[in-house]
Amino acid sequence: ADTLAAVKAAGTLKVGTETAFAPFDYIDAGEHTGLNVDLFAEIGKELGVKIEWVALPWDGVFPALEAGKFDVVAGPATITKKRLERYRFTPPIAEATIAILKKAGDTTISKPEDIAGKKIGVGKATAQLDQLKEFSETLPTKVDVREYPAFTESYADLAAGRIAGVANSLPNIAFVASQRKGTFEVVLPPFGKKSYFGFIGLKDADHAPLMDAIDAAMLKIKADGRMAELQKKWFGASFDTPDAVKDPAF
Amino acid sequence: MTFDINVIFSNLPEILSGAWVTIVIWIITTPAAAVLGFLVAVARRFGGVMLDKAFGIVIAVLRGTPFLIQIFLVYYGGPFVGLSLDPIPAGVIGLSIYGAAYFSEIFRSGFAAVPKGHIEAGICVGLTQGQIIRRILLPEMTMLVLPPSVNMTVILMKETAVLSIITVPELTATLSAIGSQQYAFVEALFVLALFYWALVEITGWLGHLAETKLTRFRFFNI
Amino acid sequence: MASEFTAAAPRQTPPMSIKLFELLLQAAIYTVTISVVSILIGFAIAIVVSAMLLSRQRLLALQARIFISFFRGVPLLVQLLLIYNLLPAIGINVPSIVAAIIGLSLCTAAYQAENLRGGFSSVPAGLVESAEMVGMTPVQIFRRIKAPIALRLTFPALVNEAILILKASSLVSVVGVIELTRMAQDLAGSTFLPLEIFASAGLIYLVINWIVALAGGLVERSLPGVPR
Amino acid sequence: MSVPAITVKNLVKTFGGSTVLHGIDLDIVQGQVSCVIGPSGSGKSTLLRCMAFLEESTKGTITVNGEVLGFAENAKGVRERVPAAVNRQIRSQIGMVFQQFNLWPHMTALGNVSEALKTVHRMSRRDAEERAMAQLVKVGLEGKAGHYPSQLSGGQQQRVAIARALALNPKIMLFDEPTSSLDPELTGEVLNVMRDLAAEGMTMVVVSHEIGFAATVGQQIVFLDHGKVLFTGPPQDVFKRPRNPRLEQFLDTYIDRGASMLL
Amino acid sequence: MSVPAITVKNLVKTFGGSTVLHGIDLDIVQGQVSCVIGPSGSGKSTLLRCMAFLEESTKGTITVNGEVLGFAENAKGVRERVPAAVNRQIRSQIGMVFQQFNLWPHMTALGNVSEALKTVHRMSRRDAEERAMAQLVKVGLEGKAGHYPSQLSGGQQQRVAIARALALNPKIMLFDEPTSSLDPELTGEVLNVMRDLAAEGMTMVVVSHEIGFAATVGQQIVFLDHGKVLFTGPPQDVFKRPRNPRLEQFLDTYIDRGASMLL
Ligand SMILES: Nc1ncnc2c1ncn2[C@@H]1O[C@H](COP(=O)(O)OP(=O)(O)OP(=O)(O)O)[C@@H](O)[C@H]1O
Ligand SMILES: Nc1ncnc2c1ncn2[C@@H]1O[C@H](COP(=O)(O)OP(=O)(O)OP(=O)(O)O)[C@@H](O)[C@H]1O
Ligand SMILES: [Mg+2]
Ligand SMILES: [Mg+2]
Repeated sequence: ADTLAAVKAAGTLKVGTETAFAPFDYIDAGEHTGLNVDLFAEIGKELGVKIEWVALPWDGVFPALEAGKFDVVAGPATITKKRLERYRFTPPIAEATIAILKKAGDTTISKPEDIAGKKIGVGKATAQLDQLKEFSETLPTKVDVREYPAFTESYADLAAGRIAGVANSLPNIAFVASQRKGTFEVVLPPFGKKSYFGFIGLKDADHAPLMDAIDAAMLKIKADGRMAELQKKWFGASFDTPDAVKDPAF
Repeated sequence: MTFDINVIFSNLPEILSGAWVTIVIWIITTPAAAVLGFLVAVARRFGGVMLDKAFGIVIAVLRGTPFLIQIFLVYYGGPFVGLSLDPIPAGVIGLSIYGAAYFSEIFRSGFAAVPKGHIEAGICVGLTQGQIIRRILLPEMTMLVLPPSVNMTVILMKETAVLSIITVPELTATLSAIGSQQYAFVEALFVLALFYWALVEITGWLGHLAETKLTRFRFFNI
Repeated sequence: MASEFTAAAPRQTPPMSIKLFELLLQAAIYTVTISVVSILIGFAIAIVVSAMLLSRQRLLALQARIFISFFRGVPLLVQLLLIYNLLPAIGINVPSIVAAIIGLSLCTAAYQAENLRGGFSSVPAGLVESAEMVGMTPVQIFRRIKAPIALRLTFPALVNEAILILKASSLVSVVGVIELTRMAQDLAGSTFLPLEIFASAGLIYLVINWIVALAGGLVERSLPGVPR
Repeated sequence: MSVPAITVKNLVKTFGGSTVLHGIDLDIVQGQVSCVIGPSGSGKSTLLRCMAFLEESTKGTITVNGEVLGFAENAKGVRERVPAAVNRQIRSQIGMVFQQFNLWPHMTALGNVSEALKTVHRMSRRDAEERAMAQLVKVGLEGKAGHYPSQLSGGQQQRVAIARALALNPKIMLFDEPTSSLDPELTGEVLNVMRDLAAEGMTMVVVSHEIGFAATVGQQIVFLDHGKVLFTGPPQDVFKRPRNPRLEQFLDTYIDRGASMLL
Repeated sequence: MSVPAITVKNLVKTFGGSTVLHGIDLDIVQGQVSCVIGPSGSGKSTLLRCMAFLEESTKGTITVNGEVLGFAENAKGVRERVPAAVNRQIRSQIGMVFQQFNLWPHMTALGNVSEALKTVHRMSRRDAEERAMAQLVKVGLEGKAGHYPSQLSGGQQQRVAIARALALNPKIMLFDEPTSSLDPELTGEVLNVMRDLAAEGMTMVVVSHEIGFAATVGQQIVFLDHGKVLFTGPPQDVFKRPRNPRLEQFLDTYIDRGASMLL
């Protein structure tokens, strides 16, 4: 059946997400907040429906999406070739280009190239891992890449001193650094090929009208400057993102 | 629902290596935990009140907190106090100690179930404490202790998944990586379920075999 | 653009410690409720399943074996996902918390049934015979003779399992219940203070489980002595 | 000799290859005390356990007050299991005191005796305990009602077991060495209790090593050896005119010892 | 009367408030058979168990061949635990047959008897089993060596328990009703075994309800009642001139029954 019709009829769009992905989606002092919340509020206005959030751990999100527990996944996730094979992505909401987080006051790293030969943590099976590896190839001595089940652990190990830095998308680590000022610092500029974050939906025919409608709403939000405003609010800067990513760099 | 069996075949080498790590850790950990737990149970039963109380507290802490949190604190907090272990040794040691806490309780119940008179008979013919434990307590409590021990073995196997948090490349970590790289979560979970189920079945079957072999006698009175 | 990032995102520093701990405690209420209910339901199921396991009727025993094979063999995470995502597909829509309780109860029942089986097999045959001779029905024998003795014999293992389930309840976040562990992960993901937060969560688990273990010890000591 | 309370017909019992009872034929007369004597391992306990269907016989039938217990057997020797409910009904008329007592370790002496009154006879807790207490008084254990079996001496345990069986007022009692752990005084008392019961018409089968006891209380003596009945008859016949050489030999040591008492 | 093998001095034993032994004083003479008689619950088993330090006494001392077992007590009554190794060493001279047998259910009859020979005396499996078998033959159980306790009759279990204790050649034997489950024939045989042992100089303490048995085999009779020793002396004194009214009463029923045997 047509999901868009169903959503309109019910008057609610159900959005699945994981609430441990600051600054996109997280729990701040007990409140569910982040860019996702604000952005979907706008999308809901455009579609004329209310937003209902379903928070699950990332493991549970996709089985539940497939089972129809909700209509779209907020995430967001870096748009990659492999992922596009299975799921459909919305227009980008932010740049996902990678940068380095280091321990505050670490003078041995002042630019991305300084990580050559050092131990750098990164999330296992993430798009950032591929980007880091590619960058490592361009350096005189390779980076000692350490993979973590989640970025949270890599930050912990950075604080513990097992590694010299963490490579992650700039919006994420900028937020980390701002939250733990004395502990972490961001090394600028970002490096590697440009990549983007998008929301995720199902590819099948039933969901096509809904996803098309969401895409249209997001492009409208982007066009009238609301998107840039939100990006400023949550990242401190706005990005220049394409309207669609059909052929990602990774 | 999207279900693409090819995801599994195209990633077979990683899956197999993950499975191998899981099995190796599990096979080292379980006997270590059982033996350690047994020694603790012996110390508590025969080592006087102080030892009993002290171990009681240690066990309460080990049982009382999730293994995930224990290993997270030890591995990521350890370096702050000068304890820096590699992932696999940290995992094996941590999981063995964690399992030992549970095993010790299982053995404690076993010790308590053996009629006092049987131990007294052993004392009277001059068996030492060690001999009484080995020759009387252990065999007599087998029927009672085996099923929960098999349970515990199964639980430890599943707890190995937690070690992914300290970057041990075991099966769950491998599969969830495949899941999130290619967004093939359903397939990954399917393989995971199948693998653990098969291992548990084998364990259960071995447990039954041991039971029939070791408990041919019958309790004729208490 | 780049230089702006370091100064970016001036989120108000959360009113840390107290507020965070409060959130953890609130989540812990879910952990306790779901676990306690599941342990009780699971135990009731386990008694039936263990009786089936030891039944002389092959079919009953086989059914019990299959039950255990599935609910002990398949990871709890997968069981929960199946209950949460597949039951609606066949027309049964269960709220998150019910799915969580169903999953945990069935899983713990499988383990407890095995524990109890060991206990039931260790009840001396003569005690059952003397019960038969005073005319008790099989149900009465089970309730009055076998169960109390088996319970006494297996008690520490049962407490073990109860504590394990309390902790395994962290998995129910996969069906959308924000319990203690999930809350800790969420908070760690926003404050980037994982050590502190996980330590606090660990402490809460410890206190809960300590209470369980203490209560278990009290009950154990109050059970009339079985071994001579 | 009148109606048989229990009829044992061609009873055979084998334990994995070795035959313990070789075709026992026996009538236990209503209202009489029958004593089963015989050497250790001759099959006395097994016979008693078969009579209560605690042991599945290999061949033969047991009839209790005209009803077949355990397995019915037709003329061709084809056996058929009697429904469990019927067995339970028949068994409810039989009480048994076990050689190993088999007291329930998680109940006090009073609990052991009152349990069946509560659960089987559906008596109120109060009534059940009152009746149980009366039984305990009879066996001299009023002071030990609150003790668990593990806190009782051997003889006290045995008396609880006797009280537990008698509390139910069964029509038939099977005693397996009911006085093995009792001192002479108590043995005398138990004997008195049994005499009273006999006078009230209770049918009793008593396995005993104490030949004196058997002779005094029994109206029928059954001598079992190697799983065969070598002699049945009234006590006078056993002691006055022993005709079976094996029985004579068995009793010899006893008479020796009886004599030695007078030294 | 010569050297005492066991000296019991002012032995008191309480179980959670109730006193079971009220200051027992007793000498067990080397090479003699001492029989402990007394009503059920009088504390016979408890006394025996204290002698083997299976039960911790509340007060008083037990001395075995001159060495203090369990707790030493100085003049002021301050008690001090004897080192475990010393206790074990003393205990190795003592063998015990339990009232409830306490056979190990997971070992066959042969296993039960040979176990200590193998593990304690470090005999080879072959030698141990040979010696164990010889003991089993002595108690007439050569045919049951491979049976587990649950497959043995009561009397057979009791004999395995006797064989298990005797296989170790202890200097002192404590028997708790060693013939309670035995028929007269076997009782006679066990009696013979004990006579032989006595002739070889073994010290024995036997708790028995069978007064005839006690009188025949015992050189010293100890009458226990309510946790007190009311009489000690040679059997002739007990039976010929009973002076203690309680003892007289106790024996009365026995003599009644002995007479009844001749009916
Ligand atoms: N653990 C215990 N707790 C409380 N009372 C006990 C305990 N063990 C024994 N008793 C009591 O101590 C007394 C003496 O017991 P003991 O077993 O020594 O008697 P006994 O002389 O051997 O009797 P019997 O001839 O019946 O075996 C009994 O009244 C018994 O109830
Ligand atoms: N489960 C069993 N398996 C094998 N043999 C058994 C089993 N139970 C009993 N027997 C054997 O059957 C025989 C008869 O045993 P039973 O207990 O009937 O003897 P009993 O006449 O009561 O002897 P006692 O006077 O010593 O109690 C014994 O030789 C015993 O070894
Ligand atoms: Mg018998
Ligand atoms: Mg006694």
